[in-house]
Amino acid sequence: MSSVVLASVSLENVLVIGALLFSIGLYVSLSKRNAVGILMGVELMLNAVNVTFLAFSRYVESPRPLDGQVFAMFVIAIAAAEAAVALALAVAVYRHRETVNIDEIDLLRW
Amino acid sequence: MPIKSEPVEVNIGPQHPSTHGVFRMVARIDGERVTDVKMVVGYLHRSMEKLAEERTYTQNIPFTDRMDYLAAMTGNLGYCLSVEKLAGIDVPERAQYLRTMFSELQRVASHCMATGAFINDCGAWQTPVMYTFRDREKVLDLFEMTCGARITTNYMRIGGVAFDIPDEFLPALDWLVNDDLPARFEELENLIVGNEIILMRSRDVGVVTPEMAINASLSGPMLRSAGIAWDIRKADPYCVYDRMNFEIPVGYNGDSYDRMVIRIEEMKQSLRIIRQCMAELPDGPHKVDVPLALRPPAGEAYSRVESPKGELGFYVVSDGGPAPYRWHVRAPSLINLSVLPQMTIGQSIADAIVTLGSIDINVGEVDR
Amino acid sequence: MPHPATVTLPGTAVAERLGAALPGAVREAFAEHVVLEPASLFAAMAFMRDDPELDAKYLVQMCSVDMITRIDVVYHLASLARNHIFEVKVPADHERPAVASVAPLWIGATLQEREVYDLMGVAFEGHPELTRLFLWDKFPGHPLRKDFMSLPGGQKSGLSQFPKQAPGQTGGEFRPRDAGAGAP
Amino acid sequence: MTGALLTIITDNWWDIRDLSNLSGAIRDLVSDAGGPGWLVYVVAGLLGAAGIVTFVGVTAIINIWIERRVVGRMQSRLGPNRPGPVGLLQPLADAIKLMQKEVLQPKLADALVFTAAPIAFTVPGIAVLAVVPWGRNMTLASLDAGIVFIFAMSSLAALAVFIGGYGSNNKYALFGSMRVIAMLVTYEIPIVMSLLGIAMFAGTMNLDGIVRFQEDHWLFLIMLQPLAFVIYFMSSSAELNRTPADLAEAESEIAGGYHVEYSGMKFGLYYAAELINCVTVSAIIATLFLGGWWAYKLDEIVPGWMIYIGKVYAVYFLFIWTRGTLPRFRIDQLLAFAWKWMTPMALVNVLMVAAEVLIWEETGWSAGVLLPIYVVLNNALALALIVAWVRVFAPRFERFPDRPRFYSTIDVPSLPAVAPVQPGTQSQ
Amino acid sequence: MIDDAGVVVAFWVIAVSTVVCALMVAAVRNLVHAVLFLALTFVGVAGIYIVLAADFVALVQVLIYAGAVGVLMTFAIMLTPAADRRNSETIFQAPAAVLAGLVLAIVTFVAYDTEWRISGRDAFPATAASLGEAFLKPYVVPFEVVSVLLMTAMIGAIVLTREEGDDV
Repeated sequence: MSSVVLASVSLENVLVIGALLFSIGLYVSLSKRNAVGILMGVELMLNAVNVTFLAFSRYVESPRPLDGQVFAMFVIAIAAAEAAVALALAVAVYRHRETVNIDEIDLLRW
Repeated sequence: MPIKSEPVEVNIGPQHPSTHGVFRMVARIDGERVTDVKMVVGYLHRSMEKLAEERTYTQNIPFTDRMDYLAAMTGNLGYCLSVEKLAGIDVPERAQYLRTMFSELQRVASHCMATGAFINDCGAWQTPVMYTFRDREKVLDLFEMTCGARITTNYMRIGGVAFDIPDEFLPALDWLVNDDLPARFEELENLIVGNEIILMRSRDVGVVTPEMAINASLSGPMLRSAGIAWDIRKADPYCVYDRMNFEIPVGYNGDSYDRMVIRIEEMKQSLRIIRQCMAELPDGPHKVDVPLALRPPAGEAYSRVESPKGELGFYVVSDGGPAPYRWHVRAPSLINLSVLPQMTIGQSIADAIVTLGSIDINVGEVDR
Repeated sequence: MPHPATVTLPGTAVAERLGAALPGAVREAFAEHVVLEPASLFAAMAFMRDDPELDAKYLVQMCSVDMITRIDVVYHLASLARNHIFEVKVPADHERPAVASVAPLWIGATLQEREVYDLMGVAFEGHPELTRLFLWDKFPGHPLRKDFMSLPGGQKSGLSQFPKQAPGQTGGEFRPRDAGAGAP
Repeated sequence: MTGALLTIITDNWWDIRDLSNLSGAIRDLVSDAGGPGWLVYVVAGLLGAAGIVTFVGVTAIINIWIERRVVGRMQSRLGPNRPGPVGLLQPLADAIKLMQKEVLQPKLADALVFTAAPIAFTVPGIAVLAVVPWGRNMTLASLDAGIVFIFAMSSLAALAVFIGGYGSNNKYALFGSMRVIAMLVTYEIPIVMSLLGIAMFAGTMNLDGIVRFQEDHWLFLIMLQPLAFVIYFMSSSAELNRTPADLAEAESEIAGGYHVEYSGMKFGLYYAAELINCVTVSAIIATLFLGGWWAYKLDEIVPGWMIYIGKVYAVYFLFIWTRGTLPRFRIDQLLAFAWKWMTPMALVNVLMVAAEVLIWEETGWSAGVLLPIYVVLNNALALALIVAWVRVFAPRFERFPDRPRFYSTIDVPSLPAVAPVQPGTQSQ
Repeated sequence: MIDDAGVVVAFWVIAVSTVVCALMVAAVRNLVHAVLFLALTFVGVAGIYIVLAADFVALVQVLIYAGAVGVLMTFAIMLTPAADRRNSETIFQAPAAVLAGLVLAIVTFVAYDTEWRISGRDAFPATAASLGEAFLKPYVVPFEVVSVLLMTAMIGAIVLTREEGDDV
């Protein structure tokens, strides 16, 4: 098993995983037609950011290493609030337009 | 802009645990609210009224057991009374007392079943049903002691009762009526009627106004719960009811809770009647013999009896032949159902089930 | 104190009360029941229900009887306040029976009229939803009619297939055939 | 090698209460045998998990029997007594029957979700038991945020129920699962609030720490926090959708709830999962409120885990008791009850606890003096709160409202004739 | 540097499965399946947090993301029955993929290029207590602001989806 190369998990490895998650999230949020799909992308991106925060708090030298985790907690809280409002928006739009496909929601006024 | 949720059509029955038999209610619900109710009956239709035209008057008696199979005694009694009225037969004293006693015992058994099933619909999973069924078993054992059958008793004959009561019947009945059942009813009342959740689930559920009750020709506990003091045993006394002093319980606002409380009170009044009957039970023949192929004079007769479900009437038309020309039964369960849509529309689906349980229908009687 | 027993109003009393208000509504009056003209059925029923004297607010029961030449629709009406009951009959044609519906007057009548339509075939005009109550929609014919069994291909009914009298004997006592001692 | 093994279990075989921390003991064993470090955690984890899963499996079987016998006894009937000496083999018979039953799957149900649902429903229930202290050092994973782990696992159940309801593509199932999710989400708040009080008093969220707090201060936390116990018990019985809140599979209403389409062993898993969740909640209540494996002087004599399992079954009896007697709430009554009664009471409880802990920290009096005062204070306050709340807010229900009137003769008021209202046009 | 073999294996297993689940969210056709895979991703990410010695944050992640946001998404889908449930893409699919690839490339290059000041310390001990301290001592203002934000978000969501008829 190529354990020699991967004998240890370095900061770069975790950052790559974070970047991967972020790019998938970006792709999903940009390419999905359904509003809920876009929200999923946004959630993935936020998770990726959290992973990088915690990686830095674990690896990087700093006077207060726990700040990374505090930030991650704030990100989680805000993401939950944002998801709630966004989904409420989607439902409100659905109620007027009978659809949540963003292609069809282009009028500024209805 | 209301949330456009398309109404869902839900089938309650015919194989549904809480519809007391093969009765199907098609409810259109929007979320929890019931918006439309359609009743589908006929799964148990045996066309007894057609069959009765082919059999002699005595052969028709077993039909009356199988109509309201939870109150066979009152079914037999109603039919025998109408034929006796048609043929002008008068029944010996002892038979009349026995008939009164057994129809009151049948009322206790039927109301036990109704109360237990109603609480079960409210959700108390099986516990109160077991208690009420245990009491009902004792009454059925007494039936078995006298006429050999527990449910389809076939006990009454035209002109009296089939068998006289065995010697050990009265002591057993005395124990049941004086020592055992009053305590059981007390227990039932405390366990259930004072229960907060039952109060919450059945207050103001399935409300019937007095005017609507009369207009929809409801009868029995349904009518009395709406606040109308009407009972055939008092209004049109048959057998020896005019010699009994008892009271009829009447509710206030016609909701499921009142119906349940009335049924429990009626059971207590039935015990009172049975005690008086036992005290005044005369000796003498239990039956006047009537020719097997009785040929009543041509004509018609309508007589009615207060069965546990309501006013059970028999309209018999005779053309002088051995078999009735036309034999129609006024089924209280069917007529009490005519007001179900008015009671359930606008309420939640859970309340519709509770309302149906409180009406206490018997599908054998609805479909005949 | 004397228990009140339900008084059965004689047909004549009802007919006279009804005749005064709606002349021509009553076809004839018998001791037990009164026969109404089918045409003025709804008006008569409405009057009987709202009349303070008759006060027939409670429709006890309704059914139909097949009288071979006609089909009688029988109503039992009662007043709970006055504790009296009386019977009303309406004749209808035997082949295509049609009678005005009283469902708009009493809710209780809705299901009972559907039953009469289902089993006897009496069409009730004005009934909110006249469909079969017990049988399925495509059931051929109406079972409670006396001629139901004589449908093409229908079996003979039970008792009526035995001769009412032994051959060659008219009325009087039945004389058993001489069995001839032990003849096979 | 075997010598080392024996040191884990003390000389007298029955007394395994000295089984020190599971992974610690095994680490010595494995390190003696010269294994790599990480292997220790894997082995300890597997052993612990195996122990807990067998406990869960055995309890699920026994509970089926206990529940049916006890509820039978309450209904003055016998309960299962045919198979086995006193019906003991009945759960086995049920299990075998369920196993050999064919597992039906509706044609339009999507397979992935349909099979994932029962598993997703069972796993969180069992996972919580990993955090629970069975004996003095017998905790599989003594997370220092144990209580948050319990919340996390119970919130996963909401998603699992939805998967079940949506997967089986059945109107009743979806209806049932929507009701359950509404209930779970509503009742999560009172649960979190009530356990907050416990964490504040004990000063730690680690379940071991909480038990040690109760041991040091010589009292059960139920005495300090009666209100939290009442709230937690009621909201967890709603969370487990047991009577009086078994809305989901309210047979008399929508027959079957979210597991209506399941049959065979999948339904068996749902049925077992409900029992396991119930045992898990009982275990949590036993640990947090009734002092886990510690019972005054008793745990010197009797092994800790025996006391603990006894307490778990005592709490489990409470759940059976409510299931046996209480009728069911309607969904809107249930949710109103949660918002209008449970959450405010939980908030008041948290404020009370915060004040008391603050006084305890600031004044520095010894616990021996302060805690008895708190016990009396809390109980009195809880009682007062409940009575006041019921008196003020609960709708007016006297015990026997308006007894029916009694007439000796018929008396019918002459009422106006009412024009019959056709259905559908009624009071909308 | 985490060099304990067991943890490394654990990390790679969890990381790969999380990325696969995230890919499934993009690829799977049915929207409800997408939400379920999203929930799985959240749990996977919680696993990564544990490897990075942030156990309290992992538990909160499971509680809030997998528990609440997952259910929120399913409710949103259920409340929009008529909308199409296909997880279909818009015309920006290709440019989105290119952009995502670009971002990935840049971040990985930066990650490997800069030399981070890696500290040699070991994993944190239990973090719950110290996190609590952090929230109430240095970060008390943001903590209060977030609670206000959550309140406004809740009220906003309710106002948006409330109908006239509802009796709140």
